Amino acid sequence: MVELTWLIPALPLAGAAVILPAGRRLGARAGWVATALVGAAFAASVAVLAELLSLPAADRATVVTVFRWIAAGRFAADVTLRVDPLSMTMALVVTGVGALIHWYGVGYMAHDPRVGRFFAFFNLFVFFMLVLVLANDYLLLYLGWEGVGLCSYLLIGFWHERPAAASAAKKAFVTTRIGDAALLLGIVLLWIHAGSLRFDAVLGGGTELSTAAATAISLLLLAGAVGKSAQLPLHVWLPDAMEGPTPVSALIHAATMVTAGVYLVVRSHPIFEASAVALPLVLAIGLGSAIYAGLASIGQFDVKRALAYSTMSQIGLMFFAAGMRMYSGAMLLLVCHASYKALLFLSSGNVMHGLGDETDLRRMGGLRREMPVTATWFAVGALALAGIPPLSGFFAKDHIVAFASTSGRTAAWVLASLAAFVSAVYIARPLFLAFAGERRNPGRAHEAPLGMQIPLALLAAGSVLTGAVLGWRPEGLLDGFLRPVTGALEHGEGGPSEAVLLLVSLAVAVGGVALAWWAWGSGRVEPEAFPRRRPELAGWLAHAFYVDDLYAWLVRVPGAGLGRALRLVDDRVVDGAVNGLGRDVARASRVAPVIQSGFVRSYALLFLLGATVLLLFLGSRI
Amino acid sequence: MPWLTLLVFLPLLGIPPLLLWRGATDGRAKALTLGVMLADLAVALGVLIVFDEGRAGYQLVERVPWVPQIGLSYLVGVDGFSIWLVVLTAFMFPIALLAEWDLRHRVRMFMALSLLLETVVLGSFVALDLLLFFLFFEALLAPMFLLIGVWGSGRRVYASVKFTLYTMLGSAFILVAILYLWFQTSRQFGEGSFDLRQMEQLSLGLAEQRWLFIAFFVGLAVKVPIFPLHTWLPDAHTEAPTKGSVVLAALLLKAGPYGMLRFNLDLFPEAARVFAEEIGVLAVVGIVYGAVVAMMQTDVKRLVAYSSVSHMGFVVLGIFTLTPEGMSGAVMQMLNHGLSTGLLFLAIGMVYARTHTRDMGELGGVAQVTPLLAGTFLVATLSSIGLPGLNNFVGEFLVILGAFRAHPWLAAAAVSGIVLGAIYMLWAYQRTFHGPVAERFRGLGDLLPRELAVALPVVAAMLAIGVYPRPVLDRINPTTEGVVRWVRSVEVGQAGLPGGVRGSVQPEYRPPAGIRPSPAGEGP
Amino acid sequence: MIPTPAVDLRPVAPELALAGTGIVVLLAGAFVPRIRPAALLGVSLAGLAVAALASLSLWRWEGPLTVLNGSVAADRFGVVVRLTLVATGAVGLLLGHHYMQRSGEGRFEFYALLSFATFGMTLIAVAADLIVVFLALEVLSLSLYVLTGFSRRVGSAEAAVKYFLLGAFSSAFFLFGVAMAYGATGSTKLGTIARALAGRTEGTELAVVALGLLAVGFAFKVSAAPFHTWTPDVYQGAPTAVTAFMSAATKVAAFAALMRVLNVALQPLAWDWRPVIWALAAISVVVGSVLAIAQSDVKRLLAYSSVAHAGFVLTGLVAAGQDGIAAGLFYLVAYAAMVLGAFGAVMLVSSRGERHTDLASYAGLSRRSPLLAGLLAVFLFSLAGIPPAAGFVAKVGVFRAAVDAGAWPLALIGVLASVVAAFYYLRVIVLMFMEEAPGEGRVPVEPDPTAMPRVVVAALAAVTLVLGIFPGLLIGLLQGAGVLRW
Amino acid sequence: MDLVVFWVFAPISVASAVAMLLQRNAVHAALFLVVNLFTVAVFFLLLGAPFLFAVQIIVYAGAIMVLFLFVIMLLGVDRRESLVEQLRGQRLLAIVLGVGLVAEIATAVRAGVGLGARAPDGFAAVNRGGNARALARVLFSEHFFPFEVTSILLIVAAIAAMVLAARRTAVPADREAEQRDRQEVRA
Amino acid sequence: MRTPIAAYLILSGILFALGTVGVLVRRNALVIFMSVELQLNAVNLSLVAFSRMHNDLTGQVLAFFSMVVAAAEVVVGLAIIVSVFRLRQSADVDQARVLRG
Repeated sequence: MVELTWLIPALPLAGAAVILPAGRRLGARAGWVATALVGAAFAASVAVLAELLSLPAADRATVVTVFRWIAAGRFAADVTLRVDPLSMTMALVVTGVGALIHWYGVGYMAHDPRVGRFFAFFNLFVFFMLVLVLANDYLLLYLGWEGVGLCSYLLIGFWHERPAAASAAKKAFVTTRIGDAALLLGIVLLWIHAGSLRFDAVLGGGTELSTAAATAISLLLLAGAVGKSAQLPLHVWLPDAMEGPTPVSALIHAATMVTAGVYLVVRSHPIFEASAVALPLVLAIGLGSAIYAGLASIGQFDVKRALAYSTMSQIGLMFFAAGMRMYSGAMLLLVCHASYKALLFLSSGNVMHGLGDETDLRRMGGLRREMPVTATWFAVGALALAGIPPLSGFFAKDHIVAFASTSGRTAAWVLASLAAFVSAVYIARPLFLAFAGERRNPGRAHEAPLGMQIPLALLAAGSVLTGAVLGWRPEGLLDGFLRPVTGALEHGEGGPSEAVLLLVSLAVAVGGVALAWWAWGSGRVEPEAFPRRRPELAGWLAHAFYVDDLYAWLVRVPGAGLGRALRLVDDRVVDGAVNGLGRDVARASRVAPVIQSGFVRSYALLFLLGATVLLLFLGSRI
Repeated sequence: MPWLTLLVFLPLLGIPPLLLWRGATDGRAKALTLGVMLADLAVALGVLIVFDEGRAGYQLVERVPWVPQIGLSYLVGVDGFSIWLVVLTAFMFPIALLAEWDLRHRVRMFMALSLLLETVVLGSFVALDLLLFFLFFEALLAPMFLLIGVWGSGRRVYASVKFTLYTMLGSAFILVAILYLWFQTSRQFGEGSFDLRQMEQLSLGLAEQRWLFIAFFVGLAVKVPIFPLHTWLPDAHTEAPTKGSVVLAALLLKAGPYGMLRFNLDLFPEAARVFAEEIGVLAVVGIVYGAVVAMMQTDVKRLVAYSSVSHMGFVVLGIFTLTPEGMSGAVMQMLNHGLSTGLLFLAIGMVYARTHTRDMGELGGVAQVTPLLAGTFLVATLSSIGLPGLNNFVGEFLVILGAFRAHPWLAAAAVSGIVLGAIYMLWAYQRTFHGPVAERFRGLGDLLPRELAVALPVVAAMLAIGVYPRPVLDRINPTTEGVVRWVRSVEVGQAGLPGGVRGSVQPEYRPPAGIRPSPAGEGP
Repeated sequence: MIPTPAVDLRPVAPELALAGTGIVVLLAGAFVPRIRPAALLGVSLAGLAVAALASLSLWRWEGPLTVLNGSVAADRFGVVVRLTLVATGAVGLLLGHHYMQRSGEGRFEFYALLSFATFGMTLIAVAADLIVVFLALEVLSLSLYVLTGFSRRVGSAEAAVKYFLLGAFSSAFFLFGVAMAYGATGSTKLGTIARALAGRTEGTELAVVALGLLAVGFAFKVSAAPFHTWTPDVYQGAPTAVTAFMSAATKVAAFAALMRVLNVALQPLAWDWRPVIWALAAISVVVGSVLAIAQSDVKRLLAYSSVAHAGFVLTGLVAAGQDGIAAGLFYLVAYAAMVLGAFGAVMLVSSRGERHTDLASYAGLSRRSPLLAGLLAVFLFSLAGIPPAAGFVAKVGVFRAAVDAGAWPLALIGVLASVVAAFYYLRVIVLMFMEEAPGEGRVPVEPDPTAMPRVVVAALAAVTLVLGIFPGLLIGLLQGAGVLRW
Repeated sequence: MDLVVFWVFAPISVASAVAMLLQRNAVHAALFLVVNLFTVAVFFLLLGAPFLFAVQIIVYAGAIMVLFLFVIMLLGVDRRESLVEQLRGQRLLAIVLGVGLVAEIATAVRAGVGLGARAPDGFAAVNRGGNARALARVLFSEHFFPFEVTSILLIVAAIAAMVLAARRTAVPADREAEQRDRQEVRA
Repeated sequence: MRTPIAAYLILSGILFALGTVGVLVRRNALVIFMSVELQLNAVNLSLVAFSRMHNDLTGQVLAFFSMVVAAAEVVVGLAIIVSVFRLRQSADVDQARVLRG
């Protein structure tokens, strides 16, 4: 079965290839085709996993070469797929969650005239995501990496007649492109130093990288990861990306693509570890992003934007974990997050579906009555995220925070706890604002159809169970599975006892939810009370500390200024010189009427002048 | 079988009937021209099949003394550098013709000029005699001048004259350099010759090499174009008819870097190494500069034109990395830029045919009514911004790889072009196709079958190269490696030891018996 | 008493044929009542054909290098130049015949004068004695003065008087040069002069002055700057057909004589004359190219371009010897074809007399007369040096010769100037193909029943292209002809 | 003797040439030219060319100058020509360049011939049998071909006179065409 | 005592230069033409002087030809001047400025 690994990405690719041209004829059936193919890919992944599990842990890494891709000079890159625990974990998440979201999308997108195209792009996305995670080669990974970016672009801008969507799509692509460019450089640099881009060659310990090289490479890879995963400072595209259809936000901008950065860091951890500064930087970025995005999320009234910031915050925690070399912890959070964040997005999709595409929390409230099922799903997801035991988020987050405490980084631990607390607050807030209290905007609301609830139910189950099943303990099932790739967890010494940690963790989660309840849930306080009371702070939060605005200013003012200046230079100076030269020659020709005055005697004079000078010249040579 | 002669001159056969056949209606003239071009494409594919991919040297060489008195011969051949350009030319010409199928204005003359242009472009890619190359290179001017000037738009006259004069100005230096080289062959071998393979054997002093290198480089740089010699390009591209733009962008711009590969490296290896870094800097400046200026454009065609400045910067950068990776990448990039920018111009032509504007301020929302056209444009855009899986990526990546090996900082700076490329190209796409559709564009029709026939082959080629570039690279690589070895093998001060290093690199060629290399010490 | 010299007239048979033709035409015109011009044309062409055959027969001349007491050279150079001149003369006759018929200025003297002019030109090309050079120069000049003033227009007369006064002025200089050469060497025979000067290191002062004065005289005839000033006025004022003939033939003939004088008689002074030719070439190409830009009359424009082309031929001459001669000859042949064609096309556009020679009349010509516009475009592209027309190969040839002689800066100047020159050629093409005449100013091309001039111009276009694509056809011949021996 | 004659006639020669230039009246100028031609004829005699002496006086000073005078009268251009120079710098430059030309020639002569060099003896041998006969011997043997060429030259001159001077006055229709041409040329 | 040849030559040069100056400064076409005749005449002088110097008659022959040429030139020149005069009623060359630029 391992030899047939290529089937896993090939199936959704086939879906895209079929649906794209035939989309119009297929109509709504396109969604079923797409879902079936992703489902089949999931099945194939499971089959491969099964075979993988049958092998001894040390042999659980197989490389399948499909064909030679690029070769020139000493450089060669193949299309090779890697089957190992890490790639299979990702593949399962992608296909599994992907299949469910596809399924959901069948209902959600049913009435869109371009549903065929939607599913074609969606399938294409899954294909690229699978290429990304299954690649055994950085260049192929880059292909997937860019491919998912493309699909993200296409899907964010799916409703491209809306200028906001079109702009958001472009912004997402361009912002991540900055990271991608760095990633590409990192890959090139890696090849220069390691002579290969194959994971088995580069990461297997066969090649020694100098510390400097490793630092440079890992920083460049990190830049790529930061862009893709919307971490500080390249995060600005993610909130805007919510312009896309909600399934897109769920699949691409919550469950899978944005976690590719985490995957990259985990995958490349030998390189990061070879550098002294890379991992601490990963840690710092992760922690900073987690807190920053958490605070920003609290300021959002658009439910999807709030969720987007929360995604960023959660991924920050994953980076944080990876930065502490707790790769399995990061992966656990990734897996759990995939399911509960997808659940959250899709249930908010239900809300939008029911309210006629309403996303403003201020115009919701009390929805638990009209859409109780959805409210349940949202609550499950939110509580899972907030870290309420025994939902999955609790385990994933708790392990990470606890790990921080034992690794001797007390400050990091405190900050991580703060991040956890903030996340409890920000996720409970939309829950309460949307579902608790009274309707603030009277109007029809209806529950989503059954077809859209079943995937949610499955995701909810996942949100409840994954944590406990895969990561009951830090060295849980997932950690054990991943150990051939990530190595064993190295706990630090000291730190508070487990019980204390548990308590703190619980307190943080519950406290956060409680705070949110106090602030927004009880119905006593209006959503806008806080902005009214502390307009400045609310403004900072709502605008995510004005980072986006700063960037926009930088692009608009000095950037565009430079552009205008260069354009002017091009027109006036560079081209001006050319035209000026032409003009000067033409101007020189204006002496013609002076020389050629029509006076025959002038002609004779010129003649004599020429003759005399000529004779003088010759005379001077005698 | 004289493959290359057939290839080059087949299009000319179509001209007499076009001009003389009284019954040639516009439709028949178009059909005839298309037929001839397709036949030529078949020949080009034949050349591709006959081409031995493993060999580095010139293949399918044909040599007929032409003006033996001055050593001018009809000498043609292909190697890894030219084979794909030849195929690209034969491929793009019928496609560009199809794109102009609606032409109603002086059709027969247009068709005749197109065929002439095809011959001339093909000729300049296969010529191995410097004067023959120059002849073809200059002969481009007349048909191109008329194509832009007669069938162009807006400031077509200004653009056509500027294009012609600018190019002539550049090639002026090349001509003098070629003549100087001839002079050296006549000195050193006792018999003047324009044969590239003999000129390789010249022993030239470093100072001489430098001046000649500069002369060639300046002339070719105009054609590329390299900043700051690029300003003819936006005008010419913008005002040219679609066919003209496609031929310009896809093919004519390639003559510049092709000439650098063929002549600057081959003839002046030492000078090439001396100048490599400076040229790299120039190329990178061009990459960034072109991109930034492109961003500021409102005319979508002009924007694409500036993007060419940026992209061709990559090509030049790749060449002067003097690494096999960079050079192969550059050759790839030449081919790819031809496809992707060609497709962009084709798509813009289709947009223009419908909306009669290229101003992005007026355009917008067209994707809703013409999704296929938007898709075509998008594929071209994505290729142009170097999305892996599409053709451009392969070349760009290899160039960056090579550049990193040679000058890491240049590579880093060049990569910024990738980011900027995404910005302006996507912005152009957005402003053209996204957003609410204007009322007057609501009734636009999507691609016609003919237009699909234009777009699909190019898209297919782009995908094919992006996913499986090996057939292309395998034919390029031996040649690049040969040239890189040649350029590197020459130590400073022993440039062009007569018959020496190049001979060992490319053992297929031996100087004719009559020509005796002069002793090394005799060189100037 | 006076010994009758042994005379072998075969080497001057072409000249005799031409002179005879002129006389026959003259007699026929004077004494045959109401003779049809076409008959005169026929007679003249027949005479030219005889002259051509006679010169061809000299290709295999085995006799002495110079005949008639060293007056005339019998070499292949002469054969080639004569053939070119005779062909030019034939085209001139055909165009002129048409021109005169259309403008109503036809007179039988025209055919005679053209024959005599051709006689002078072929003679100057083979003259091996400065006396003969001078006399032939006068024959061709006097014929051309008259032909220039042949029309009854003010412009024609003014051109004639300017041409005459300046021409006489310059022939005085030329004659002074002959005198100095004689003074320096005691002979006027080119070979003798060369032998007298060979190996001499001092006492060449008079010869150098002679060189200067002769160069001035020739520079005037070939219209090299700064001795070109008559050219624009005369080319514009003369009847277009005459301009066509004059611009091509004078240049060929005068350059042929210049080549002979420089490379035979003054060959020992090559060190002195090469910089002179260098400077004349540089000034000519620059002046001709730059000044033409401001012109608004197509004949004037072509006149300035002829100055530039004189510079290009001189560029080839900088390379002394066979190489430069062959390159220069090729240039001259190509130039003759393209300039005859260009003026021929201009004449056809005028359709009658001297109308529509301003550039504005050419706007939209490709609409009104695609054939003429296309032909003119071929000539203009050729003049601009764009392949595959002959002008390109010709330019490459002279530049190659110059570079070979170490004069690469001159070649560079030439190449750059030709870029400037391209601008105004392109301007005409732009007008013809890319612009439409404003509604009222649209000048119709008058229907012209005779196809003959069109055929002639088309044939010249064909020559231009064939020479451009297969220059080897001619170059071999020219290299055989490039050896000037004495 | 020789020397004296030369120094007497040389100033006359130069003076007559200068006087010719300064005459406003074309007839007077022509007469001064005749004087100059005479002086040159004298030099011919001094230099052993009596035949040319005769030709000079008969043909040149006689026939040619008479033709000149005839035309001057015919055209009635014996009116006084304004000697005011319109072209700025023309006269100054003309004189400077003229002086320069003389200087150049003089320099060349000094270097090439030598200022003091006298004519060699033995010219009598060259003129054996009389100058005219000797000249004829050279003319009709060595230079017979150029001599024949001059006949063509004279024919051309005759044609010129026929074409240009004997031209009938332009007919009215042609006048119109001329007007048009004139305008076109101006435009 | 013979006059040095150089004296004749320099005299010839002076006359030639005077003729040249005449061409440049006079406006009457006929006088200009006379100045050209003066030039030719000056050249004849030097030809005869050279002839004497070389003891060779070629110079005289050449001078003879020169006179023939001068005669022919005069015929043509006067004919041209006459024809111009008929058109314009003036022999002032400064007025012949239709053609210029």
